[in-house]
Amino acid sequence: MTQRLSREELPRLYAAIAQVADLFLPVKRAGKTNFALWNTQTEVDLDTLKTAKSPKDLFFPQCEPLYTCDWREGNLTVTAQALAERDFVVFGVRGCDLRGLDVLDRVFLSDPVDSFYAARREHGTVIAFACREPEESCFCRTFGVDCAEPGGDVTVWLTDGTLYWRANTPKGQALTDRLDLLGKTDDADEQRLAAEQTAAREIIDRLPYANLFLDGWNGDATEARFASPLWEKLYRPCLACGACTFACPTCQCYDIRDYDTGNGVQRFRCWDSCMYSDFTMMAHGNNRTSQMQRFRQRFMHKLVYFPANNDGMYSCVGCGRCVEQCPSGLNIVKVIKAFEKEAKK
Amino acid sequence: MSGCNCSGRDVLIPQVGVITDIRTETPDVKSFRVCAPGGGKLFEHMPGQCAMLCVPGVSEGMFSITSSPTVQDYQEFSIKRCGMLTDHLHSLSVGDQITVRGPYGNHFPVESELRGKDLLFVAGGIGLAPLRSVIGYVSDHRADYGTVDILYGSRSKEDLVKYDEITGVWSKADGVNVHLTIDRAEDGWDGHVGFVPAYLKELGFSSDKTALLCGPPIMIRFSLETLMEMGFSKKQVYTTLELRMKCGVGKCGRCNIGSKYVCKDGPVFRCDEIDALPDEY
Amino acid sequence: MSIDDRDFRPVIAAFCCNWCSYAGADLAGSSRMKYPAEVKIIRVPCSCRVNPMFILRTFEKGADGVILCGCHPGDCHYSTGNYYTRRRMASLISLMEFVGLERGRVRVEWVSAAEGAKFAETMNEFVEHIRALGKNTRLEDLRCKN
Amino acid sequence: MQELIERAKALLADGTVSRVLGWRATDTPFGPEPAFFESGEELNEFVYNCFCGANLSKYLIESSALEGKTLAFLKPCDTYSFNQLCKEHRIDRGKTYIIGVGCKGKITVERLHELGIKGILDVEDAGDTLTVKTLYGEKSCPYSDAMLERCHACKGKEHRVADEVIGESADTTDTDRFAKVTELEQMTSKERYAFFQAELSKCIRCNACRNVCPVCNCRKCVFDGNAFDSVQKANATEFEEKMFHIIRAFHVAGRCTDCGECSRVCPQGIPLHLLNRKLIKDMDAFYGEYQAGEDTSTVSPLTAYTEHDIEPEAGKGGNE
Repeated sequence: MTQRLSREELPRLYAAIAQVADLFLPVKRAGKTNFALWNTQTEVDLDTLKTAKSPKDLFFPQCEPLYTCDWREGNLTVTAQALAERDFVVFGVRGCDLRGLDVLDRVFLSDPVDSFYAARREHGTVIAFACREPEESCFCRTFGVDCAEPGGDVTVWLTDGTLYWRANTPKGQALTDRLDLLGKTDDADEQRLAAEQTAAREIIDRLPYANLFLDGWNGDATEARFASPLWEKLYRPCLACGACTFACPTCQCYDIRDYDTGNGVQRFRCWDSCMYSDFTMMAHGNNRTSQMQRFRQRFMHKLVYFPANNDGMYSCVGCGRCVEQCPSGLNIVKVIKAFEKEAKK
Repeated sequence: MSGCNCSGRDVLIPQVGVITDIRTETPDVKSFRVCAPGGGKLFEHMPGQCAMLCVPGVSEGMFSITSSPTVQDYQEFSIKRCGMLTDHLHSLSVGDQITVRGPYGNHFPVESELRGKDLLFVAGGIGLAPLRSVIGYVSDHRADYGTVDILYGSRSKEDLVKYDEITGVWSKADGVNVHLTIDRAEDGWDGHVGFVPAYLKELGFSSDKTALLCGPPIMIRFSLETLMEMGFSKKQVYTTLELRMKCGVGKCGRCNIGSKYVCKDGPVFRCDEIDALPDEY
Repeated sequence: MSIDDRDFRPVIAAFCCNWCSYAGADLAGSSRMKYPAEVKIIRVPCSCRVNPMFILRTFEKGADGVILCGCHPGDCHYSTGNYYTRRRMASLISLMEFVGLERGRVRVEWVSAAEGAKFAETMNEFVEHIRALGKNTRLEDLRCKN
Repeated sequence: MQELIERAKALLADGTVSRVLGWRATDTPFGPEPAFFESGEELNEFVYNCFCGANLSKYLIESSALEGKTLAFLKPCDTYSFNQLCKEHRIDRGKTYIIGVGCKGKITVERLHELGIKGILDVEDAGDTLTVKTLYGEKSCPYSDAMLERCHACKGKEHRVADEVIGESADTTDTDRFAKVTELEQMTSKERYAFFQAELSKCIRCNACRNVCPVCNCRKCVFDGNAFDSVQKANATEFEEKMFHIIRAFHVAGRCTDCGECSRVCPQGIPLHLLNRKLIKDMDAFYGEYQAGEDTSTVSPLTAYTEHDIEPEAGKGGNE
């Protein structure tokens, strides 16, 4: 059942949700919009289509402690970090980023379950936000994401004057039940909503990347793609930074490190990037010594290795952040197109 | 298995282990026995599996479990000194505590494919570590397997890991043949001299055996070639891979080659499986 | 001033060059001149051995103030080391203030081996200054505060 | 542009150079990528337009190790970085052939986004104005509104080094490059702290600023590897955000040419150039004006001294 709320009432909605749980939503701070905890002072920004960082760090933080070791009376003691216990709501997750969470679920919720991630997933309610004005870097449809009908525990649509709200899951319904400011919709609302969705999908048809297809990319393509000479040409501008991996909603490689606090050792994990030269470095050497190999690994993982292990699901969601943020103008679209062009030759 | 969260403990959270015995095997290899603080083994494992050992504040690394699963009271790790962590481990003494998590990875198929087969172990240097676990297991379940040949080589006599056990126990066991070799001749050594692959060729084993191969990458490469020449098929040869690992459970991404994660889907691979992987190990 | 402030005992790290300032500190000690126990001396071969990382990491690990002491310009044991220190620290201190560190949390003083009294005086004054500034909250690592 | 391509083809053909470093056109008009070209045929993909902001000097470090000369197209400001790298012996001048290209300021699509222009399909450069075709209709804006930050503080239209120059350049300076630094200095210490706290807390430690910086070219960076327990891959605490950026800026002090690449590439839009400019402004005031990369011989202020330099207390970050 779809419900509605006038756009002016949004601050009241935020306050009402914040009564129930911690509310995270896109907030503009120092010129950039990222997900942050809401309070009455925050500058909520729903106009920016994509947050600079994906919301993955609400479930898989860039840095999180795992446990602490200390020596008590000569005995080594390991104290595990407590799991998330507070409920939270993430408002405004786009369809692509939501798919990103599905990808992360495949990694972290598969056996053996990562309990830190699982606890956050359990306590988090995701309110997905339908796109109205997709942008030039978007290519979510290539991966089967419908940005006009993104799913999530709750889906919201925002038109010029109205917010439409629909609970999709028991978790979403539970949240909805605790909010009393949502109103009923009528037929006119339904029609308006349908028209909005149609309009958004029509824009998708006209995007520069509307005709991006994944022919030839799948779990069986390892040999042909791996050995291609194209990589040697594609990787050249790569600076070996981690901008693409950290912006990406699906990249999940991490590092585990120790920090000596002076009265114990804190072990934490933090995001890592397969683009870094020391990513696979170990005592007896490095099995990926060139940036070409590392560059190849990233895209092979997203488009070949991951689908091979996950029933054909790609580890890219078409959010286009790499398109916008790579300092050298590299991105997954270029890789896909280069192979497409090669195949046509 | 390791995926069980019933204890409420995440797989990344280690247990405390106490070092109960340290034996100097060679100038740069020591074997460490590790127990739970209250005594007894920290966990059950299968031959070929690994565990993450960590000196808090120093580093953490994946090591093969050298002891056989049939040993009841401890796990043993033979560790070669070659980096920051192993340096530190070598400086520890009996009674020191470290953290351990595991066991991780798959294991040699001792209960399935290897059963009833004649086994040929080919090891070089510290490569004996994972194989010793299998040798121990096979010795304790002798009736389930055919003949056992152990070909083991190292740089010199003093670099032979577990020399006492090899000469004292293994070579005296029924149906077990031990062949030792060292790279260069030296005083007090009347055994074979030469590299492992060459000795393998010289010995010329029949190709109906199943080979388990472990050692430095270069030795593995040439031994594998020799085995192929001798008529072995890749399906008869098992080996182990080693890559940088952090999580041990196939999530952190660094040991990923092709669609496999060496920490979870390996370290034991049949050679035909390795052929299917991209050439990046 | 609240009771907390009065009780505040700052942690001060003093990087002292081996040839002049460390000897100066030694002289202060052997001449029984008093300077606060809050000052922890770290001996370095030359004041120019101290790179910005040292100073930042000292704050990270809980220092409230850092003072760098070297030979008087012109008297460096290695001839020119402290001339470079002087230029580097002018830029570094300015940059650290620019990003919001309070003025005076990092200081450079020239103390010769004969200046035991100057050493003690400088330390007394510096500790008072840091006590007045209060705890270092702008450049601390919270993990080290438990 | 055609002139550049023809010239590059000629130099490749007569064997003067073995490869060409320039920009390659890609599927979007605003996303040219730095590229090496090794044949005349490949050069057909060469592009030079208002989006070619990337400073190519750093790529010449790796090509210095290759056989033969590399032809590089450098904008006036890029030549400063090039000089600096020659001075530090990271580039072998003898293995390069520099063609100075004309520049009238470079623009970025990110600026257009900030101006509220969304769904960009094509950008047409009509001199002083830009016409932007978008999914949501045609928009336009003054050229200078879409310019990179660094172009508002242009270093001038002259190439500091070039074997030949093709095309006209313009000085696009329209602000005092230290204006923002001065503004911050006049704030209180607390306000400055709040400003940088907000900016630096966006940092995701992707290392783009470090990796793009021409003079950040240590073989092994202190922030990589396992040696330091506090210097990690991620900012675990607010301290580490500041640590990274203070060290990064200080390490290039006296060598930074103010090319502005760090701010251009930051995916979180942190004005990193402010830290570098603060250092430049101070050093100018303390030791006399100095522009890194202006030539290959002048000694940088931090590797020199005089007996009567000002004392460290003179270094003031701004008001208290």
